[in-house]
Amino acid sequence: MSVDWGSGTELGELRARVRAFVAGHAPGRAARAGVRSPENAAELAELRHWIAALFEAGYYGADWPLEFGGAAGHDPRRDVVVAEEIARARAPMHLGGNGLAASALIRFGSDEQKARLLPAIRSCDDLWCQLFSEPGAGSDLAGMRTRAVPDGDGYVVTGQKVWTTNGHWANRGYLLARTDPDMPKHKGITAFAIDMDTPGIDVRPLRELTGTSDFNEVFFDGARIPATAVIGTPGQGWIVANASLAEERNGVSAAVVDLQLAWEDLYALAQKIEIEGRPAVEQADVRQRFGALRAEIRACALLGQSSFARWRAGRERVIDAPAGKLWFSELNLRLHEFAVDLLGARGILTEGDLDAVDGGRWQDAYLYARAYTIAGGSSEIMRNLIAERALGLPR
Amino acid sequence: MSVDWGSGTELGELRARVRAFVAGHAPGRAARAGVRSPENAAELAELRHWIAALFEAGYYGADWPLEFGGAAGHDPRRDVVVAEEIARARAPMHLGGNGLAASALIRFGSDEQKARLLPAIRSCDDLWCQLFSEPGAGSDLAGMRTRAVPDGDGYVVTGQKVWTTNGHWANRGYLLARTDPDMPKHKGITAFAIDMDTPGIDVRPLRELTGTSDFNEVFFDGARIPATAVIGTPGQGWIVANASLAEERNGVSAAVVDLQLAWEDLYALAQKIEIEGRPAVEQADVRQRFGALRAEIRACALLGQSSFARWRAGRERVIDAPAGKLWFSELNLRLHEFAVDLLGARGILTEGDLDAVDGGRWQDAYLYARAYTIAGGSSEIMRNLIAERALGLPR
Amino acid sequence: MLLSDEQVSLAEAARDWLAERTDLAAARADGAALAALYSADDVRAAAELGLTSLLRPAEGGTFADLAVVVEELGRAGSPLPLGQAALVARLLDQIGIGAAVSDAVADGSALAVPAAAEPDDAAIGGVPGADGTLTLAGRAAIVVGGLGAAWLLVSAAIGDDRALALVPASSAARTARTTLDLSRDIAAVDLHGVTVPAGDWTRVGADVADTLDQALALIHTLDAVGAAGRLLDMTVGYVKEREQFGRPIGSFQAVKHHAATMAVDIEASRLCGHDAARALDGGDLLSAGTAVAVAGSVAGEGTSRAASTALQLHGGMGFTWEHDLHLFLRRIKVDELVRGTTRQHRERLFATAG
Amino acid sequence: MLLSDEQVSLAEAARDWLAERTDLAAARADGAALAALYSADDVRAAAELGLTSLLRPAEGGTFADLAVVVEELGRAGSPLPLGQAALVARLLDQIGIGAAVSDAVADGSALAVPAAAEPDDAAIGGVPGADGTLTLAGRAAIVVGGLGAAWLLVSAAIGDDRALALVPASSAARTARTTLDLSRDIAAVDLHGVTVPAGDWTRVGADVADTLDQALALIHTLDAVGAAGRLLDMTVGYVKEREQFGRPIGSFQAVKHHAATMAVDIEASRLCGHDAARALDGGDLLSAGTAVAVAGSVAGEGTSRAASTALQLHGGMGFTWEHDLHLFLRRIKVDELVRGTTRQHRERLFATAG
Repeated sequence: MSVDWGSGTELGELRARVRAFVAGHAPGRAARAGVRSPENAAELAELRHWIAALFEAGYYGADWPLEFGGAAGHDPRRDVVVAEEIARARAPMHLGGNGLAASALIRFGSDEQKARLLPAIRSCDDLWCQLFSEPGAGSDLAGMRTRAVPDGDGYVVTGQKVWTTNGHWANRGYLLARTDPDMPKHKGITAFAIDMDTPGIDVRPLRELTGTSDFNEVFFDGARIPATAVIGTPGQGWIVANASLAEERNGVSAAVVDLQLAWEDLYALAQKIEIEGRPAVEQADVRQRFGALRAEIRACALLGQSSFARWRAGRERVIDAPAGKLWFSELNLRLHEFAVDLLGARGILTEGDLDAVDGGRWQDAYLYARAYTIAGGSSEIMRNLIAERALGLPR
Repeated sequence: MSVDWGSGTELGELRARVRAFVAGHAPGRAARAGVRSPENAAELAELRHWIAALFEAGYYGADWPLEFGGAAGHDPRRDVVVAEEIARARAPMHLGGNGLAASALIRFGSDEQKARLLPAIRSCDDLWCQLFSEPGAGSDLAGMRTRAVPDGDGYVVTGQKVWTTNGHWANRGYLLARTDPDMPKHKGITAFAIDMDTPGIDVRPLRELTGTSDFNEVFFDGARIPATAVIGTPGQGWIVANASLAEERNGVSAAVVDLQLAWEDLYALAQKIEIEGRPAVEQADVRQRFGALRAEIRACALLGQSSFARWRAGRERVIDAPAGKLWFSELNLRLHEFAVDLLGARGILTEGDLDAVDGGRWQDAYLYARAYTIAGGSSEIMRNLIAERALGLPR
Repeated sequence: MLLSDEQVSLAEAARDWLAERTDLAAARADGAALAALYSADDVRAAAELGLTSLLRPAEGGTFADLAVVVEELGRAGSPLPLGQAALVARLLDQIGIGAAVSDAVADGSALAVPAAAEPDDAAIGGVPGADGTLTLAGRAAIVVGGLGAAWLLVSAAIGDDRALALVPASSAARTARTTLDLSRDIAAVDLHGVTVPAGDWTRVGADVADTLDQALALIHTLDAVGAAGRLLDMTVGYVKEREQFGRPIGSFQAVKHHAATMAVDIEASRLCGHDAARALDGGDLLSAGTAVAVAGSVAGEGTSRAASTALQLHGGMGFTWEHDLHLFLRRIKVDELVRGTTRQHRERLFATAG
Repeated sequence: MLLSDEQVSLAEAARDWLAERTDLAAARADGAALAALYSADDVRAAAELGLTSLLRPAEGGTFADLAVVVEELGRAGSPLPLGQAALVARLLDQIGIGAAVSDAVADGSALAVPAAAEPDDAAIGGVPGADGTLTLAGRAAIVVGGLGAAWLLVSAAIGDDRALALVPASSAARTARTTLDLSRDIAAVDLHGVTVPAGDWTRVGADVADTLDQALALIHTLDAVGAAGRLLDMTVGYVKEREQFGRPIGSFQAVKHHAATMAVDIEASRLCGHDAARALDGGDLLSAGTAVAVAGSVAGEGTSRAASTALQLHGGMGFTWEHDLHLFLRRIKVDELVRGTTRQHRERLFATAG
């Protein structure tokens, strides 16, 4: 297979070095779709080691302040190359919670917080989980109900979070909670860096429809946290969270690489299987679907690159991020629906069945695909955003 | 071609007789999509003659009161057979305005109105146009703004109607206008049977995007109409109009026949054309589309038949009519988009070009197809209706 | 073409009974044993309601009646292969073998299901012996109800001829399948070397063999229609309750339109499914084959789309293992792919249009 | 990959100029004569703006610049075949024939457009004579700008070789086409028996012939992107103003979502189109061929879908002849079908993936 997907960024020499590094150091990644947690302590240790090595080698954290190990004159395109090459090797990515927390601390944290918390992110001794989503709020982040009530020299937290990746492994939490219930909507929310072993925090694994368990529900029942846990200032949580979320840019190019790999694997599979007694690849409808998907994957890459280039040039538009998210998530769903359908009756067999094609990965990805159209702002929210804020349609 | 589309209704003997009658009497119908007006006086005369013959033979008007020529114990399924056979022969259908007016007069008209107006509908000496739609209202019929102000022994009408089929040929009009501006929305609307040569009525042809001109705008500038023009009672217009609109049931089965004919013609065409040097019908994507469309046409027929059967049994549901309308209009659009695309580069040639395939009928139908998803309640309105009134979702 | 009052009653009775008997939590249990899905008692009770003898000629049973019941099985997410069993009872009566098994199915003391190769696979072969036996070779890759059934009615090919053979399920090598579907018993059945005594098999006309294929395909279509109907109800209920931005999400127009599209897809699928059942009753196999393919095409796309929309509208809630939603979504996908895919149905509709 | 400041200025200049010069009412006139669509003066003025010499190597012109202009031509619904003309000027310079014609195109005293068979049609054949002439046979079924052009650059096949031949348009039998597109001059050009003198034609490498094919395909893609962008603007404007049920229809969520989908489709199509233009500038014809097919596939579907949505959202208003909407919808459909259909682009993307 040698599909020319077009060159993402052109830092060729760096790309070659990263590729060699990944080949030499990365642990394998299970052929499962989406954000998946380590399944056991051994996997977790391997992962910590790998992430720390990436920081050590300067592939991660180069955009950090110099005193915490960043590089002078860092070019953000290097981060894209790193993310793409890790994805291309099917190696594990940076932990989402750690990346998000680091970005919030660097931009809004106190000197004390930075000194205390950033080194352990570099070494991956700390594992962070993100505590944003709530069962009652979903795509309506402003409707958040978890409260952190000021009490003496600290806060008492009560409420519930959900969809907490790595919650059961994490020792640190990046929490959003409402500190002032009288302020409307997204005002009155504060960001915190908390210890997950604080009494009153209960982490319960949540199983997804795929059967795997990568997320958690986190219950706060009067958990007392110190005032020093506040990131930024009280009431600034919405700004802190949005700024760190907006920095999740490298994810797009990695996600595109995942799509490319899936397309290539499916194309290889289509060479082998038959439909109505003829090779699948001789059927015009199959060829058309592959051709269309190849084009759509390339378009996805271009949406990501354009958005990235606009951001670097200070010309980012409201449409950029939601358009990329919509395009990726719906394309990913279409691709995996096609994969399952392509297999015909064999398409029903899943992991564990002796005859399951490719160990059931296509079925797993098909089921998981809807996560992307729901999480991180559903497709409906993305379309609202584009219509109201990019096209100016009335609310 | 002999596709088994399933038998619509089983009145076989009647079907054979109607088929022979249509073959013997019907004028040809131009291969144009949709509701089309006679193009000249000769065509109009031919049409009047044909409609009158259908009444004379008892194929139309059998559901009318006995004293106006109706048949005792009329079975509505006969109307379906008649409509299907006329469509199958590609002969002109009953004039929509005449059918609608007759239905309103029979249910709500005074004895005087019936005696005066119904015979001329049978003989087709009168031509009616429907004056419901307004440029400002569209799918929001309740937002109607044309006013009929009580004035002495009559009303003075001011306002504008649009999408008036046959407006330029019609001598009678079936008008809805607001007689009481203080009543909310659909209350305060009254139905009228008016003379189109009343001073103050100006009919201007409206050209559609297809380039043909079958509709009109009708301007009322202080047109004075008598109180005897009211159908039913003042303020009852909404009920009158809805009752007569609901009787447009036979249209569905005729529309399905149109789809079947289009599918069969396109299938025949696909036998002749090549794609990439091979017969189009050997391409699996083409086969798949034809197969899917055949199924969807059959589903359309079943939606219509089920709705009809429910109506006869007094078990009609809110979902029935909008589901059929949605399914038909979107399927019709898909079919004709497919037709144009199937032709490749030749698909751009239209009526008048020597190389245009089938005289450009596919392009004409492709352009016209959006009329069905807009007129008579847009697809958006149909979905609102289903969601709110059939599924009970909150407004 | 509307359901008769009797059919409406039948549907309601089946729905009530299934709602009480179906334990969806069992489907979620890890390595759910078949025993957890249903019991011999469930089968007997279903038989008492007449659900396994619905198609027997002597009972005046029709595919139109069966359609009503199968839709309810899908709606309930039931593990019981009652449509398949009723079909076997009918075919046994029709071809005059296995009277005792047919009676056993009808009284609920045993289950029997058809075992046939998937449409794209090689047919199961049969070699007649001099002593009147039939020796089978080949495999039915996907047999719904295959583990729980005591008997299999095998659809086999003897050269160009077709045959049906009744074999004790224990004589075949059965393997539990791991599939998307968590709510049904699905097995692979290997019939290599199984010898069927004289009297337990017979050559059949293409009409009988086709009826088996078409009825099996239709059972999956109608099952999906029922399952999709359940998802619509769940979705409508959810979007009425769930609030975002201070309003029930069911009041947002885009949500309404998605729900309306689901309702229309399901209604069209249901009508095509019931039409195909009536066509099977009509006995003209060409018409029936077309009607079954129409139903498979319309419902294959329509019910899967409805399931996908249901998941989207449930948001994160529907993404959890504990929510029933995915059980129906999975089941619908399996219904779409087995006994004829949407693609195969469409190919048939094209190929038979000439 | 963002537009440079110069490109943004170029786009704005072209947009302003085209808005002033383009008379969409003329497109609606019955039996609109070509003369009504544009004048020699329009061509001269376009040349003065540099729009016909954009691609000449000596000017440092790039396909990336051309992309910006072609998008504006589509947005304006302009009848001027400036992309085609600029392409001819570039190719003439590159292959070293017709210098005078190239200059004439660049200074706006004449128009020249490519004449090539549609991808699925038989190629135009050329037979070299002993005296250095080339005699043509065959037909270009669809030549955009064919009636208004003074010169045609014919893409011909000499056996397995490719050639380009410059012929006076008057020497070919040209017929005005009646097409969906009302805003452009489209002709059928019959070249049977046309003899091209030595010096006015030359054999070319596959690279040159492919560049012509790919650039022509891309011009239509970018034209459709511009036209769809115009439809988006029209639609957004309309749904903000138009009220139903007492609210602007643009406040209804389903309308918003349709408009958002249009915007995303158009943005993706635009990015793919500009990427393909850069790939053509890059000079690697394999990469360029893929990028052009990517753009054709994404924009072919995306712009037609956007046009269809625009019409739906305009309701009855967009259904009238007098509204500009259908002019763009028609033009987009023509852009989708000529010089490679969406289907052909996808086949190419599949076939070249190996």
